[in-house]
Amino acid sequence: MEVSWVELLKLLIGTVVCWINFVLVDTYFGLPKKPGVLGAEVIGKTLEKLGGNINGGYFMGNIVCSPDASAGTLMASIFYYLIGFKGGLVATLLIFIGNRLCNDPGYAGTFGALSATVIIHLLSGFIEPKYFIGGMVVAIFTIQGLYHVGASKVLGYIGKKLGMI
Amino acid sequence: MDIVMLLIGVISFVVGFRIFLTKNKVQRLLYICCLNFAIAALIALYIKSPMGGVVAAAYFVGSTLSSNAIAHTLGKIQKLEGKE
Amino acid sequence: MELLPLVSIFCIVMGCIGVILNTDYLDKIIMLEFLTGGLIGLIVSFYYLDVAILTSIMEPVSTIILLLGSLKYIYIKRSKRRYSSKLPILVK
Amino acid sequence: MIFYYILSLAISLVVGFIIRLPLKIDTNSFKGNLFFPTVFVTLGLMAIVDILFNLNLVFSIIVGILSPLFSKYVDVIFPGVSYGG
Repeated sequence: MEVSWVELLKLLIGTVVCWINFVLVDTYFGLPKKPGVLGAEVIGKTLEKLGGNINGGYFMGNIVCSPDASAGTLMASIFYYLIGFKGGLVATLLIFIGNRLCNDPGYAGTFGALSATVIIHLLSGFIEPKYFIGGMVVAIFTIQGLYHVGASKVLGYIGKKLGMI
Repeated sequence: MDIVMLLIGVISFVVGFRIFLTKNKVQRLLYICCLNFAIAALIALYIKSPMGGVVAAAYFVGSTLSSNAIAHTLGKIQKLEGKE
Repeated sequence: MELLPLVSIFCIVMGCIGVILNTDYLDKIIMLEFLTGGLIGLIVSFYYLDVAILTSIMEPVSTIILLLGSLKYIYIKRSKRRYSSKLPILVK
Repeated sequence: MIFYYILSLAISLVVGFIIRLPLKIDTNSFKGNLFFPTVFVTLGLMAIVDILFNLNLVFSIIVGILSPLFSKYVDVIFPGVSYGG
């Protein structure tokens, strides 16, 4: 199979857009400030013991323990790929119910899903929604799968720079 | 098979090997979160129908709930061992 | 060549080996989680969508019951250790 | 077709103002207020109705009355759990 450079460029743009969207929405609604549930506190303290930042550890623990803006971005892109603009609105309702099942007020997930739907609809002339699904998986891989200590330091730096800690 | 599915497949293979090889429980939970994202995306790309979206959403919420329960039990056990 | 059955079979095989090799029970439950993700992917790849929805709804219930049992076990083992040799059971 | 979405949103906001939902937004509380679950529940239910059936005036009024009632009792339907003790 041949790889065209246009597809790689579209995938890179999708990755950057998804990363900026979910990190900014999650930081604005106060995920790095305090652990919402007891599991997030354990993950944050363990990452601090390994040499990372505790606020970035709270951020990563909150992503694991409840569907936040990262899950909202993934679900919005999946439903936009399958149904259309109405699918993004359905995804917002499903993410709200899922947030309430996991003991979370649910502000970050719904706003993340709605903003992702609007951004994908604005960019849908150039980039198909399929590339946003792949971009979201690559974006979550750079945070949760590559190198945990470095990722927690970067997230703590962003949270301190925005003044949300 | 296009570039997006190939990239997601490579990511899920890498994360699977890292789940098997690490020894820390907390880092295993973080890798499992990444694997759930990859499998939900693969399900939606494999079945190109609105029912596939419902399956992906149900799988994602269920696995997140289960991961939440495991992390909470880990915290309970650490608190109970640290008290004595 | 499709990619979802390949990833699912890989998850199932590695999960089985991990369940056998790990000795701590919390590690076993985490590896069982890893196996279940592959199992749901394998069900979906043969287009049994209703079975996949029902499995993914019923799976956290079984995990929560298993975790409650293990938590109760470690609590009893920690607090009632002194009475274990003097249980009021009729023995000869 | 976008007219019905706007009509349903306006009806839900007016009904929510009549049954006295609180105006202040508190981001770490489980109680609903005038804007937070109401807008998203209205848009999501209208999208589901639009996919399954067709939109008309009756569905728009029903969804507009139903969603502020859901928003008023949202902390009874999905209660938050406190891990104290």
